[in-house]
Amino acid sequence: MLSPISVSLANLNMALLAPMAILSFGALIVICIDLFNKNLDKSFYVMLTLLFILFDFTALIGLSGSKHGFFNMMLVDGISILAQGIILISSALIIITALSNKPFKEFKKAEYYALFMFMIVGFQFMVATDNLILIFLGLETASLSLYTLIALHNRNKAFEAAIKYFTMGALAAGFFALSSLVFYALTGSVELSVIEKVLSARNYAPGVAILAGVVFMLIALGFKLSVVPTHTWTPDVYEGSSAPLAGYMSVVPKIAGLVIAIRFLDIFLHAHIVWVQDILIFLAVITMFLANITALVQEDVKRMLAFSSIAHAGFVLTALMIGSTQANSAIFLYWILFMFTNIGAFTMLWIARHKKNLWDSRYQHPFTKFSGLVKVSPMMAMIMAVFMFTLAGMPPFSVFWGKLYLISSVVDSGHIVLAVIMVINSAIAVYYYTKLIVYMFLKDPITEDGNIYIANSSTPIKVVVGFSLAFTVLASIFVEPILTMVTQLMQSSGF
Amino acid sequence: MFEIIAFYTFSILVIGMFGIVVFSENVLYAMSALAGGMILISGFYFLLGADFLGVVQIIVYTGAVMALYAFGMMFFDSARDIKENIKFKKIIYTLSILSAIFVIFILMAPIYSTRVEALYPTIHGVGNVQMIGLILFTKYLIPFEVAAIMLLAAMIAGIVLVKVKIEETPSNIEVARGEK
Amino acid sequence: MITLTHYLTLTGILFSLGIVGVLRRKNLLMLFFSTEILLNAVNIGFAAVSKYYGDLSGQIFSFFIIAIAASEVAVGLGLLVLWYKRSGTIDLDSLQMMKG
Amino acid sequence: MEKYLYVALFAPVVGSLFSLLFTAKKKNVITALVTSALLLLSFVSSLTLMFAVHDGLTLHVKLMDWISAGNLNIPFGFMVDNVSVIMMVTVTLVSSVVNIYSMGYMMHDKGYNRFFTYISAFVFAMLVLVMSDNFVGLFIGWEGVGLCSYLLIGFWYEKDTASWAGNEAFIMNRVADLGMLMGLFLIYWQFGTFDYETIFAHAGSMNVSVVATIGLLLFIGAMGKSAQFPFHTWLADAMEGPTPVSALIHAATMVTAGVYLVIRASDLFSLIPEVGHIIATLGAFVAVFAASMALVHRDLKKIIAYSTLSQLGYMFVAAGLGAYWIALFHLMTHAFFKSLLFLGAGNIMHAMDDELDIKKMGGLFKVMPYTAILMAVASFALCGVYPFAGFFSKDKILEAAFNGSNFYIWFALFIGAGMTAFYSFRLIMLVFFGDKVYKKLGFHPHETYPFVLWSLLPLGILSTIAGFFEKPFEAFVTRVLSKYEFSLSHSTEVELIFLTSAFVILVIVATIYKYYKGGFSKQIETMPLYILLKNQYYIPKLYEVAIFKPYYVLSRFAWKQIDVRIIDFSVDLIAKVFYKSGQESRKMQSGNLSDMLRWMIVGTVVLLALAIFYRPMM
Repeated sequence: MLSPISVSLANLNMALLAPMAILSFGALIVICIDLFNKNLDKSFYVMLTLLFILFDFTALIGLSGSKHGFFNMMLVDGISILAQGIILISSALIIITALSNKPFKEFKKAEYYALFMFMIVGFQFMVATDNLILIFLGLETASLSLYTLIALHNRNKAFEAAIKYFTMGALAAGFFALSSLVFYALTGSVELSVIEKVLSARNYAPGVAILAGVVFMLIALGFKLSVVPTHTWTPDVYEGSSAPLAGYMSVVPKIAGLVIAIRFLDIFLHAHIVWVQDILIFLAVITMFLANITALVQEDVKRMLAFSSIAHAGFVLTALMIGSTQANSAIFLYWILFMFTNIGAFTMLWIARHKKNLWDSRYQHPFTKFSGLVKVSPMMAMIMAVFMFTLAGMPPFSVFWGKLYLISSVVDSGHIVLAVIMVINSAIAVYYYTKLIVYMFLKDPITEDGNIYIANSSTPIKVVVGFSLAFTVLASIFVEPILTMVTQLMQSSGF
Repeated sequence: MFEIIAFYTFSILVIGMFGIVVFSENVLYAMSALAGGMILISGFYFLLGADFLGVVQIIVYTGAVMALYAFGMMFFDSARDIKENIKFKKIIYTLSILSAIFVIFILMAPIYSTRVEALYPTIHGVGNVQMIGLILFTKYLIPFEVAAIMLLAAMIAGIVLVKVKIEETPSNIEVARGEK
Repeated sequence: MITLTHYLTLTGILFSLGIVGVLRRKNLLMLFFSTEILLNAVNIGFAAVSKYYGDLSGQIFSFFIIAIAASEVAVGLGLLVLWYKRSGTIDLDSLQMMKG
Repeated sequence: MEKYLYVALFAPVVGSLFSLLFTAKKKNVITALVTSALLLLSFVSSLTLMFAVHDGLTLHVKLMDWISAGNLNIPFGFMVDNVSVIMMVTVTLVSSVVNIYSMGYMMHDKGYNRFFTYISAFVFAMLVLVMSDNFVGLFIGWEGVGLCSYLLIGFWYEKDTASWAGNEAFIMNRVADLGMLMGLFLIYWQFGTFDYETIFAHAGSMNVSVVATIGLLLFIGAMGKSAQFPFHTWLADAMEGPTPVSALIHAATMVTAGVYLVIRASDLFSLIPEVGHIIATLGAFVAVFAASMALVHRDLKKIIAYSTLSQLGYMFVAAGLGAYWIALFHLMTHAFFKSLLFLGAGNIMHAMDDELDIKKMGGLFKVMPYTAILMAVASFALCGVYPFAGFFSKDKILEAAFNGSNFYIWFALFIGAGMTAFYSFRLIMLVFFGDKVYKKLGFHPHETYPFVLWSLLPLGILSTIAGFFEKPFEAFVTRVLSKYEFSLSHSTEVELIFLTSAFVILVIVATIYKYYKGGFSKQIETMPLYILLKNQYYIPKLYEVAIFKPYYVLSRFAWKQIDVRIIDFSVDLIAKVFYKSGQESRKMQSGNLSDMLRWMIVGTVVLLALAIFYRPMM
C-alpha cells in the first residue's frame, strides 16, 4: 500500500519558483482588473506589466548558483538565470513600446498584457528545468500566447503570420514529442541529466536510435531558432507581426531555444560524438549562406532584418557545435549584444510605422520608404545607420565584440575553415545592411514630410531607442564585465 | 492470446480510421474517423494498464477536442466534400514513404532489451489512478501548475481571438486570391 | 506475445500517417487533424514504454501531451475562426500574401 | 612620461566630444579653436614623447583588459616606440595644420561644427591605429579611420556623388578588410595572441608558408586602405570630400596606414622576402600606373590624388624590399609635401569658386603669389629636386631598388619619377602661369586669409628641410626596425643620384618650357627668327608625338579599359553572382504554408538519412 507523503518545505526550494509565480500572479491581476473596469488607459497596463517584470527580475537576481527544487523538477543554474535575465530585459523594453503615439487596438486589451506575461512565464519555465515535460509545457505556453499576440495585431498579414507560425509550431511540437519518446524509450527517463548518465553508461549505443532522437530534437529546436530548413516561417511572421513583436521574436524565443539546445546537445558534445558536430556545422553553414544570400534581394527592411536574424542564428549555431565553456559564453555574450541592437532596430521601424502603405502596396517598410531619410529626419537616419553598422559587425559597436569572441572560440577549437566561412558571411551581410544606408543617405527623399517617419514616436519609445543606442555604441565598456559575468555563470552551471 | 487479438484489432482499426482522416475528401467523415480513432486509442491504454490515461483520452479528446472541432466545422460550413489543390504529388509521396520508412525503422530497431531501473516504479497492488495522483501532486506538481497556466492562456487566447473585430477592408485578400 | 516493438511500430506507422496528412492536406482544419494524429501516435508510444519499464513518467508525459493538444486546438481554432471571418475560406492557399 | 601618452591620445577625443555638443547648432568658432588647441596639445605631447624616445625610452601602457576570458586575452594596450612616435608626430602635426587651415576653408560651410567633430575623431582613431600594441587595437583604429573617412568623404551628403564616393570607399575597404580579418584570425590561431611582441618573437620558429599566408592576408588589408591596385578606384573618387580632408586623410595619414602596417609587421615580412617582392612589384606597377593617369587629367584634385597613389607605390617598393626605414622616411616627407600640395589646391578652389579644371585657370600667380610659392615648393619636393625633402627620401627608394638588383623595378620608378616631374609642373604651369583663362570665364580669384597661409608655413618649411634629417632619422628608427645595408659603391651611388636628378630636372625644365611656349602668340611664330627657335622645339615636338601622344593613349587606355572594364566588371560579376543566387534561394520562400511544412519534413528526412547512412562515430 501507499505510504503517506511527507514533504519538507525546505527541500522544495520555493524561491526558485518565485519569479514565475510573481508574473503569473501579475497576469491574473490584470485579468481581474479588466473584469471590474473596462476603460483603463493602456499606460496603466503597461506600467503594471513593467512593475511585475521588475518584481520578477528582483526575485531572479536574488537567486544564485546551481539549485534544484521541487523534486528535481526545477533546475535554476547560471545559464538559466542568465537566460531569464535576457528574457526579462527584452520583455521590459518591448512592452514599453506599446506606449506608441498612434492608437493600436491590441494595446487597449487587458488580455494582451496577460498573455504577454503568460508568455514570459512560459519561457522562464522552459529555461529553468532539465525535464523534457516541463520544457515542453513551457514551450507550448509561451508559443500559444505568442501566436495570439501576433494575431491580435489585427491585420490580414498578422492573421496569416499567426496561422503559419502556429501550424509549423504544431508540427515542431510533434517532433519534440517524438524525440522525447525516443529518449524515454532508450533510457527510461525524461530528465536530461539522467538521460546523459544512462546513455554514457551504455556508451551511446545503439547509434541509429540516438541519432534519430537528436534529429527530431534538432528539427523541433531548429524551428524555434529558425535554422534552415525550418526557417521558412521567419520572414513571413516577422513581416506580419508588429515591429516590436518581431524584434521580440528575434531575441527571446531564440535564447530560450538556445538554452535547451545547450542543455540537450551537451549530452552528445560531451562525449565527442562527431556526427552531431558535423550536422551542426552543416546546418550552420547552410543557414548562414542561405539567409545572407536571400537577404540580399529583399525589398523590405523588416524582411531583410528577418533574414539577418536567421543569419545571426546560424552564426551562433557554430559556437553551439563546440560546446566548450568559452563557446557557450560567446553565445550568450553575442546574444546580449545582439539583443539591444536588434530591439533598437525593430523599434526604429515601429517609430516609422504608418497606417497606410504609402509607398508600396505589399510592404510596410520597403527600402524606398527610407530614401533620403537623412534630409528629412537626419537624427533618425543616423541612429538607424548606427544599428545597421552594428549588425554588420563594425567595430567598436557592440556586435563586433560578440563576433570577435565567437569567431575566436571557433578558431580556438581548430575549425579554421568554418571561421573563414563565418568571416565571408559577415562580409556578404555588410552589403545588405549598407543597402539601407545607401538608401537613407544617397537617394532623394520621396516625401518632404518628416513627420511620417516619426508619427508613432513617443517619449517612452525614444527612451527605449536611446537605451539600446547607448548600449550599442558604448559596448566596448560593457563587454568585459558582461563576459566575466557570463563566463562565471556558465562555469558554475557546468557548460 | 487476448492481448494479441485485441492489439491487432485495435491497430488495424486505428490505422484505418486515421487513414480516413488523412485521405478523406469530406471533413465530416474525417472528423468522425478521428473521433473513432481516438476512442480506439484509449483501448490501447487500457490494454497497457494505463487506466487513467484511457479515461482522460476519451473525456478530453473525444469529449472536448472533438466537440470543439465539431463546432468549428459547423462554423466553417465545410460539411461537404472539399476540393484540395494538391501540387507536387510525387514529392509528397516520396517524402511520405521515406519518412514512414525512416520513422518505423528507427522505432522498430530492436534496441530496448536492456532494462533500465524505473525511476517512479509502479507498486503492485496500488491502482493506476492512485499512483498517477501521487506522482502528479508531488514530483509533477510544477508541470501540473504550468499546464493549468497553459490552459488558462489558451482559453484567454481563444476568447480574445474570436472577439477580434475585423477592421481591414477585404481588398488585400481579393488581390491575393486573384493572383493565384 | 505483444512486445514493446509492436507498440513502437504502431507509433511509427501512425506518426507517418500524420506526416502524410501534414504533407498533403490543404484544408487547414484537416491539417490540424493530422497534427492531432502526430501527438496521439507519440502518446501510445509513451504509454507502452511506461508499461515496459514499469515507470510512470511516460504516462504523465502522455497526460500532459493531451493537455497540450487541447490547448493547441483552442488557439488554432481561434485563429481559424478569425481567418474564416476575414476571408471566407480555410484553404491554406489563401495564405499567400507574404512571400519572397 | 605616461601622462604625455594619455594627453596625446585623448586630447583629440576630448575635442571631438566637445564639438559634438555643437553639431546641431549653428556655426561656432569655439569648436574650431578648441579642437585646434587640443590637436596642438596632442602634437606637443607627441613631440615631447619623441624626444624622450630619442633618449632611449620605450613606453608600454596597458590601459585595461578589454576581453580576457578563456584563452582569449585582448589588452587595451598602447606602445610608444621609435616607429609609432614618428607616426604620432606626423599625424598630429599635419592634423593640427589642417584643422587650423579648415577654420578658413570651412568658414562658410553649414556643417562647420560637424566637420571639426569628425576631424578630431579621425585623429583619435588614427592614433589608436598607430599606438596600439596589438593587432586588435590596430584593427579597431583601422575601422575607425575608415568610418571617419566615410563620414568625411560623404560630408556634403546632399551631393549624390559625394555620398556615392563615401560608400564606394567604405565598401571597397570592407572587402579588403576581409583579407585582413582572416589574417588576424590566422595569427590568433597560430600564435594564440594578438600581441605584437609575442608574435614577432615567435614568428621565426613558425612554418614559412603560414607566415607567408599571414603576410599576404595582411597585405590585402593594406592594399585596401592604401588604395593599391586593384582597390585603387576609391581614392580618386574620394576627392569629393572637402579638400582639407583630402589633405589629411587621403594624402598624409590614413592611406599610409597600409604602409605603416607593413613596417610595423616588418619582423614578419622580413621572414618572407618572396611576399616582399610581390609587394615591391605591385608598388612599382602602381607607381607608374597611377602616374600615367595623372598625366592627362584636368581635374586639379584628381591629379594630386593619382600622384598620392603613385607615391604610395614608392613606399610599398621600399617596404617590400626590406628598406623599412626608407619607407617610413618617405611616408613622413610625403605627408608634409602632399598635404601642402592639397591645401594649396584648396586655396585655389576657394579662389576659383570650387572650379577644378586646370585648363580654366592660368596666370593665377599674380593674384595668389603665396599659394603659388608654397605649391611650387611642394611640387619640387614631390619631384625630388635637391634640396627639397622628396629628393632624399625618393632617391633612397630608387637606390634601394637598384641595390637589390631589381632593375626593372628601378626602371619603373625612374620612369615614374619623370612622369611625376611632368604632371606636377604641368599643373603648376597651367594653374599659375600662361593665359588668364579665368578672366574670360568670369572668376574673381583672390588670395585666402593670411592666417591660413601662415598655417601652411610649417609644412612649407618641413617640405624644404626635412630631408636633411635623413641621418638622424635613420639612426632613430633603425633602433627598432632592421637596418638596410647598401652594397653599392659610393661612385655608383653618386652616379645614380646624378642620373635621376638630371632626368627629373630635365623633364621639369622641358615641361615648364613647353607650357611657357604655349603662351606665345601666332604672329611671333611666323617671324623667321623664331622659326629657328621653334626648330629647337623639334625635340619637345618629338616628345609630344613620340612619347606624350602614345602616353596619352596609353593612359586613357589604362583609365578607361583596365580600370572601368576589368575591375568594375569583376566587381559587378561577384555582386551579380550573389544577387542571382539570392533570387534563386528566394524561391524557397514561396509563402505557401504547405511548402513550408514540406521543407521542414524534407529537412527531417535528409537528417534521418544522414543519421542512418553517415555515421563517422560508430
